[in-house]
Amino acid sequence: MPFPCIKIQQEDFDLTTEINNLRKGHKKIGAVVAFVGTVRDLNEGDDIAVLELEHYPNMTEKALEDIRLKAHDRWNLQTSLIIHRIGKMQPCEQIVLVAVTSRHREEAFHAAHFIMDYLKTNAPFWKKETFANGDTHWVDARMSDKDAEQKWLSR
Amino acid sequence: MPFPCIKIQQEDFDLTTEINNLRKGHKKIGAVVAFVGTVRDLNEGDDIAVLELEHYPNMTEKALEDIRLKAHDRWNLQTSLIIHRIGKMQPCEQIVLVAVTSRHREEAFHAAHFIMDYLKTNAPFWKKETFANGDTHWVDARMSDKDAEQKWLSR
Amino acid sequence: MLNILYFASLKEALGQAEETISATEFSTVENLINTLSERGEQWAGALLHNTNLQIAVNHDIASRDTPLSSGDEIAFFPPVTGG
Amino acid sequence: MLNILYFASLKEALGQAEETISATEFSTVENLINTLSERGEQWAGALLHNTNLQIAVNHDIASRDTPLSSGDEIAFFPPVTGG
Repeated sequence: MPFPCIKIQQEDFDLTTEINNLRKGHKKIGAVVAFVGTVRDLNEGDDIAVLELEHYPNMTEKALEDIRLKAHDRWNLQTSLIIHRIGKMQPCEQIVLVAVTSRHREEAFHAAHFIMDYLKTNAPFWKKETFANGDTHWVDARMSDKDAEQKWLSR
Repeated sequence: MPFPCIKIQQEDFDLTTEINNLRKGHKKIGAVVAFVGTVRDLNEGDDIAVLELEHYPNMTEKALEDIRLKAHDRWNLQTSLIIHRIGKMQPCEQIVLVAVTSRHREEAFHAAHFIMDYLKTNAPFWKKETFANGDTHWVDARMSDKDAEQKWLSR
Repeated sequence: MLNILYFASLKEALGQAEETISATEFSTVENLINTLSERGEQWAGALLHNTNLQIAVNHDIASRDTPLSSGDEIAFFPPVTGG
Repeated sequence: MLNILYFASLKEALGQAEETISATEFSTVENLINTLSERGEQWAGALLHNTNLQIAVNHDIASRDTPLSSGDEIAFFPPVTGG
């Protein structure tokens, strides 16, 4: 593929542009599934002012590429793309994009879901919230994310 | 919701614009799943020159709204949108958009998949292909689409 | 009075998109199909003997035993292929 | 020589993002954790007694019994929360 399939960046992304690039030149694509994760402005009832994303440079790219290739091994896909933002973000901003293309919809739905579930538990990103009153705290990992990953093992 | 959740239209749609509208004013959204169906240029090995979408006006809107509400009954969603184009389209053009927002990703993935599976078997649209040599034929329904719908009954 | 619509390959096979039938003696869709199918082989093949026939009455998916009333809109069409 | 990285809450708790250890007597991650944890309670709590501790060796997820060689990059961090 002539464009990077993994992007770690501070700047926001444009959905139409990214999906058009992902589809370009691939005439067998019939289905595109895109997941966008956004910053909720409420977590456990407190107003979030800023969300900061820390990551582990170099390992992040490797972990995401491993997940992406696992998805391509498991399903018959055309192309795929993972964009994850780092740094500071405001409520309602886009954090992550996972986009997958395939001939038929079943594969793209499963693969995009799979990539997100594995990203959540295997890619070295950490979220830190700053509340309106200035307090900060590191977001706790959710047990349900580990469960979501485990489910793919028995499918 | 202040914008129509079902759109039947000849003109193409812009993904970024539609998703931004769908998210606007909903601060609890953490997940967006968008499915885009596109015109493959090959079907059963023949080059497709034009795809024409016929539909049943009035019933189409009702059928799609029924499916959309079924998804909202079944999962805890924030907002959802179905756009389906009608008329003539070229290979690689976008045909359909199903977009769903929710707090967490699980619901949005399932609901978008569910809506597409039901749309495929319950919304009155018919595809007619015209090949490069001028031959036309009505696309056959796929048995796998009926199977995909049935799977939701036992989940 | 019944309003009848035909779509896609069915419309082409029957050479007709829409018609109004003034008679009101049709108690069910089955009944209407039987009468329409008397018009000839083309009609019987498209309706009576068509195991893939899809039916809607007043914009809701219906079946052969759905009851009909005057003013109803009945649509006949092949399996849908949108999306 | 080993290069050691700390991330997120662990980095804050230990007041350190990165360090290089010149000794080479560490046969496994477990071994390294034991030595670092001798620095005090803060370290023992963050590493030795931390049941949620995540470990990577040379950018791959590792465990306490992963063997170490000179030149390795070892990272310690809490469970990930991206996406």
